[in-house]
Amino acid sequence: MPEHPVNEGSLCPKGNTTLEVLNHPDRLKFPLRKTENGWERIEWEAALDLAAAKMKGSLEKSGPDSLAFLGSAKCSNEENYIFQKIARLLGTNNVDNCARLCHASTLTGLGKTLGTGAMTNPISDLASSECIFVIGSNFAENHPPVSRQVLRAKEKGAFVIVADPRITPTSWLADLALRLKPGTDIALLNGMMHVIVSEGLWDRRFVRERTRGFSELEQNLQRYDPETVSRITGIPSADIIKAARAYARAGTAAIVYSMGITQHSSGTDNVTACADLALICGHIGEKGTGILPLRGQNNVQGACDMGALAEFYPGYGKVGDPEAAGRLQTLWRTDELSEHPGKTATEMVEAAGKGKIKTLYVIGEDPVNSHPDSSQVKKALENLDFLIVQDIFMTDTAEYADLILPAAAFAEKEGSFTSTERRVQWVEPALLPPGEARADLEILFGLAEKLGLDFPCRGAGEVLEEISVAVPAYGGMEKERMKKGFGLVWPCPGPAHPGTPILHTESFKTPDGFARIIPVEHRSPAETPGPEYPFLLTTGRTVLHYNAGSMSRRSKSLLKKEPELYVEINPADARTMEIRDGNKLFLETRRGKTEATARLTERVGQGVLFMPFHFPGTNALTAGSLDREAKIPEFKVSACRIRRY
Amino acid sequence: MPEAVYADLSRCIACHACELACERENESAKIFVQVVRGLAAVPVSCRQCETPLCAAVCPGEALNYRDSRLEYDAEKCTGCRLCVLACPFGTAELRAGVVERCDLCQGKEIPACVATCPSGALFCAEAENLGEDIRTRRAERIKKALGNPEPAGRRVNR
Amino acid sequence: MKEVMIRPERCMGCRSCEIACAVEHSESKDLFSAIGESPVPCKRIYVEYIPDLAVAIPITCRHCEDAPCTTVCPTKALSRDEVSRRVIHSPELCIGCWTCSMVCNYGVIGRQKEARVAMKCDLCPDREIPACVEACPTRALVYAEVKDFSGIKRSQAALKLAKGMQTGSIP
Amino acid sequence: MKESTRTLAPEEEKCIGCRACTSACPEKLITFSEEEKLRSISFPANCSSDCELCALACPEKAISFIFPDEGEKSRVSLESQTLNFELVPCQKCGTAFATRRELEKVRTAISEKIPLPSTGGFWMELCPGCRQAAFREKQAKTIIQARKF
Repeated sequence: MPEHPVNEGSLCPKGNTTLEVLNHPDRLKFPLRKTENGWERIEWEAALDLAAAKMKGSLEKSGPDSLAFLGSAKCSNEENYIFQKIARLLGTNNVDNCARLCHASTLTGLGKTLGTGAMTNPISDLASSECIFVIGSNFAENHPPVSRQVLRAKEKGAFVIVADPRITPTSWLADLALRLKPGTDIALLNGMMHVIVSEGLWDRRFVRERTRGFSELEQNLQRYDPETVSRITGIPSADIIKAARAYARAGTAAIVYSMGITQHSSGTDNVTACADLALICGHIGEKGTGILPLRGQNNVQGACDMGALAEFYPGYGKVGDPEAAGRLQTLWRTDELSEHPGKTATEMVEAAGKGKIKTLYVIGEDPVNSHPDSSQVKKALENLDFLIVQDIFMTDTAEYADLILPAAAFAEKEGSFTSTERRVQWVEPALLPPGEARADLEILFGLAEKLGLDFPCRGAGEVLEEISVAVPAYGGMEKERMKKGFGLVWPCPGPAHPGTPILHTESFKTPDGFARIIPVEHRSPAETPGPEYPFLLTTGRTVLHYNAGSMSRRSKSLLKKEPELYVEINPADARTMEIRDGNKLFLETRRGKTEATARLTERVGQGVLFMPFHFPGTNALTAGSLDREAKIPEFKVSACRIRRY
Repeated sequence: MPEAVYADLSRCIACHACELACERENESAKIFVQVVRGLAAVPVSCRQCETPLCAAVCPGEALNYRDSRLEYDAEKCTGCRLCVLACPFGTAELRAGVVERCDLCQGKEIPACVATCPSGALFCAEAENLGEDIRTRRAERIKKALGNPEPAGRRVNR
Repeated sequence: MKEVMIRPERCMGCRSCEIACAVEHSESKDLFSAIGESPVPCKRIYVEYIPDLAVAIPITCRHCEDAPCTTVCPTKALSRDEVSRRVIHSPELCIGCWTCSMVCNYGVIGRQKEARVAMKCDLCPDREIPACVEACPTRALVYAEVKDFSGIKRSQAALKLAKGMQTGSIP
Repeated sequence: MKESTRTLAPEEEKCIGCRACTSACPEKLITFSEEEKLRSISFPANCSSDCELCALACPEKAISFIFPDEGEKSRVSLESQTLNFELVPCQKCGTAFATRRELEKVRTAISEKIPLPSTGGFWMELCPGCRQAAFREKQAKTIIQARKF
C-alpha cells in the first residue's frame, strides 16, 4: 500500500518471502504429545485437558509461583492480554515476553526520565529532522523502511551521525560515523553532553521549565572531557565535538537507538543517557525531535502495553501498587491478585533450572536460541515437569516440550498489533491456518475454560473492548475506527480522541509533569577481553534473517543467500591468526563453544568479532549478566577466543 | 517512451529486498545486488539499452528492438546463448533454453523491485528525465553554499 | 583546460544560454531555421529554477577529472580526450544504456531522442568561446581556467574589501 | 519425403560450438561435453526422424543433411562425428565461459552495429558474472570515494 504512512508500500526481504514461510510444509498442523516413542498426534480436546491438568497439578502441589508464562511479541494485543490475565488469575505474576531481551531497558530508562517507555515520535517524523543521531542501531538492515525517512531528511540537508562499533549499511548513510568500542556508549553520550554544556549550547529555557536535575548532571559531566572520552571510546575527540555541536545546534534533532544501547548490563543507564542528551538540548515534544527506540518485532510495544510483563499490569500499573491492582480486581471481578512482582523471562529460566518452576507455558518463543547461554537454558528446560510450547513451527525449544499446540500465524487470525511507533492496527485474516492449527486466542480461551477460570470465549473485537477499559491509553481504540484509516496511535483515551503521534508536547508523564535528568556513569561491561579470551564478541542481526530464525531459516530464498552461521573478523586479526575467508572457526567463551565460518571484513574493528544471532550456536556463547533494573542480558559484549578448525 | 529501472546508489542499503521481490513475482531474480568493498551496494539489472547488443547478435530474430522496447519471442529463440555473450552488463541469462532478463514486470503498474525498495533507491524512469532530480539538488546545494551561513546556535540567547 | 564556470549569484534565469546551446548544436546554427529542424536541436546546459528560493542556477557538465560517466561506459562512447582534457561523447559507440546518466553527479547527460543516444556538453569544439558563455548577458557564465577563475573571484573580494575600507563599513 | 535414414553433416569450418542444436534436437541425439578448455559436440551419424530442428536452430547454418540416394556417397561418414572447440577463460575468474568462435561471432555482429575497436569491448574477455561485478565496481567508485570512514 503506497499510501501507508510507515512503509509507503515497501517491504524488507523478510516481508517479501513471508508466503514461503507461511505455506511451509513444516508448519505444525496438529497438537502433539511427547511419548516414549516420539511425538504422538492427539485431539485438541485431549491436549487442552492435559495442559490444564498439568497446570492445576503444579498449582496445587507447589503453589501458583511454580507456573510461568512466556508470551510472544509476535502475538496480538488481545492474545497477550488474555495470556497475562490467565497467569494473574491463577495467582502468579510470572508472565513475561521477549521484550525482556530487547527493549526492557527502554521501559525502565525512558520510564524514569520521561515517564513513558515508548517511542516519542512517529517514524515519519524523522523526515523533518535537521540532525539524526543514530546510536546502537543498524536500521538499514534491521528496519529497512526507516532508511526511507532518514534519506528524505538527508535530502533536505539533515546531518546524520551514526555511532556503531561496526561499519554497517546504516553508516553508509552517515555524514559522521563514530566507531566506538562496544560497551562505551555512556562515555560517548556523556562526552557529547560535556561539550554541549561547556560550550553553552544547551536549551536553558527547556531545562528550566520542563526538567529537574540539571545541576547534578552538570557536576557529573565534568569528568567526561573529550580527551578522556576519546581514550575510553576510541573515537577522535574532534569527532565527539563535531557530533555534539551538530546535535545541539540543529533546529530539530532526533535520537534513534536500538539493541546496541539496550542489550548491555548498563542498558537502563544507556537509555537514560540518551534521554538526558535529548532533554538538555530540548529536542523533545516537537515534530522532528524525540527519542526513537526501534523495536524488533511487530508487537513488542503492544505486548508490553498489555502487561505481559513480570512487574507491570496492563497499562503499566506497577505490580504491588494497590490502586492499580484495585482497578484490575474490579474489572476482572476477583479479589486476589498476587502483590509481588513475578519472574522475568531470564529469571524464569534460572528458576526452572533450580526446580522452582514446574510448568512453563511458552507461546511463539524460542528461548533455546534467543536467550543467552543456551546450554544453561537447555538444562533448565529439561528440569521442568511440564513444558507447553505453542508455535507455528517445531522450534529448538519445542523439541524439549511435553505438549505442542499448533498456532495460526499473523495472517491467519484477527487482532490488533501495536507497532514500534505506538500505532495500533487491526489485522484481518487473509489465509486459513494449516491443518488443525488454531488462532492463539481461541487456544487460550479453550484453556481458560478447562482451568475453570470464569471468562467466556469471545472474539478479538470483544477482548479489545475489555482492553480499552483496562489500559487507559487504549480507551478510544475500537475495531471499526482502526480499520478505517491506518490504525490509531496511543495514547487515545476516548472514542473521539484522534490519537497522539507525538508525546510530551506539553508535559511529561511523570507525577509532577517534569522530566528527570539523571546523571549516569560509564561502567565497563561485565566481561572484558583478557589474555585468556582476547576477542570481544558482539552479536546482532543481518538483513536477511529474523530473530531466532525459526521462520526465516525456513525460507528457501533467504537461506540461499545467507545459509549458515558466520563470524565477522577484521582482516588484520585474521592475518596474524592465519585465518582465511571461508575457514571454519571454533569459537569459545567461558560458557560454551560453537563453530562458524570466518568472514573477513573491515566492517568490524580489530579485536572485535561479530556474529548474527539468527542461527543456533551464537547464544551458546553469550553471557547471562543482567542489567540491574531491566534484567536485560548483556548480549552485546562477551570475551571470546577463536582458533581455526 | 523507453523506461528502465535505475538506482540511486547513494540510497541503496544492500537489503536484497528487490531480489526477493523479483523472485516472488518472476520465479527467478533478474536484479542482483552485491556489496562492493563493504562500503557500497549496487543493484544491477537489464539496462534496457536503446541499441541493444543482445538483439544485434541474435541470429533467429527472437530479440527485437521495436517501438522503444526490446521484445522477446521465445518461439523463435534457439537457445544459442549469443545474446548472453554480447551483453556488456552480464544481466541476460539463459535458463532452460529461455532468455531471462528484466522485462519491467510487464502488465504491472510499477516493477516489483521498485515497489518494494525500502530505501527508495530504485526508481523506474525515462532516460530523458534521469538528470532532472540530481540537477535540482545540485542547484539547491550551490544556492545554500552561497547564502549566509546559518546562525551558530538557535538557542544560545534564550 | 578552460571550463564553463558559473557565478550563480549573477544568474537571472533568462535561459539565453539554453537557447544559444540548442542553436549552436543545430544543423543551421540559426535560431529561426533551427526551430523547424529535425532532429530537433537540444540544449546541453540546464537552468534550474528553485521555486522555494526563487532563484535560478545554470548547471552544465563539469568535465570532471575522474569522471564517473567515462568509468561506467561499457563501450567507451564517453571518454576523456587526452589533448583537450574534455569529456567527449562519440554517438556512434553509444548503446543507450543510460548508466552514465544514472551516475552523473550533476545530471547533465541528456538523451538525443531521434538517435537514441546520450548527449552532453562538448564545450563547442567549433568555437573559441562556448555559445552559452557568449550569450550570457550578465556574465554569470565564464569560460576560464580554474586558476584564472579563482583569480577573478579574489580580485572581486579585494575590491569589496577596499570599498568597505573607504566608506568605513564592512559590506 | 519419408526417408528412413539420412546423414547429419555439420560443417566444422562454420560451426561455432554454441550448442543451439543440442537443445533443439527433440530426441537429444546431439550431445555436448565440456572439459577444462575444450567443448566437444557429438553429432550422430544418422538420424531417423525427419525433422530439421537442429539445422533451423543453427545460427551459422552449419548443419545440412545428406541422403544416400543423392549420389553423394563420398561425403557420407558412417561414424558419429565430434567437433572440438577451444574455450576461452574469463580474464578475471578463469572460468571457461565461451568458445573462441562464439566470441568472434559476437564481436563481428556487434561491430556491425557500433564501431568497436578491433579488440572488442572490455567485457568480451569476462564471463557474465564478472561483467556484472566489473560494472558494479565501476558504478560504486564515486560512492565509495565519498564513504571513506
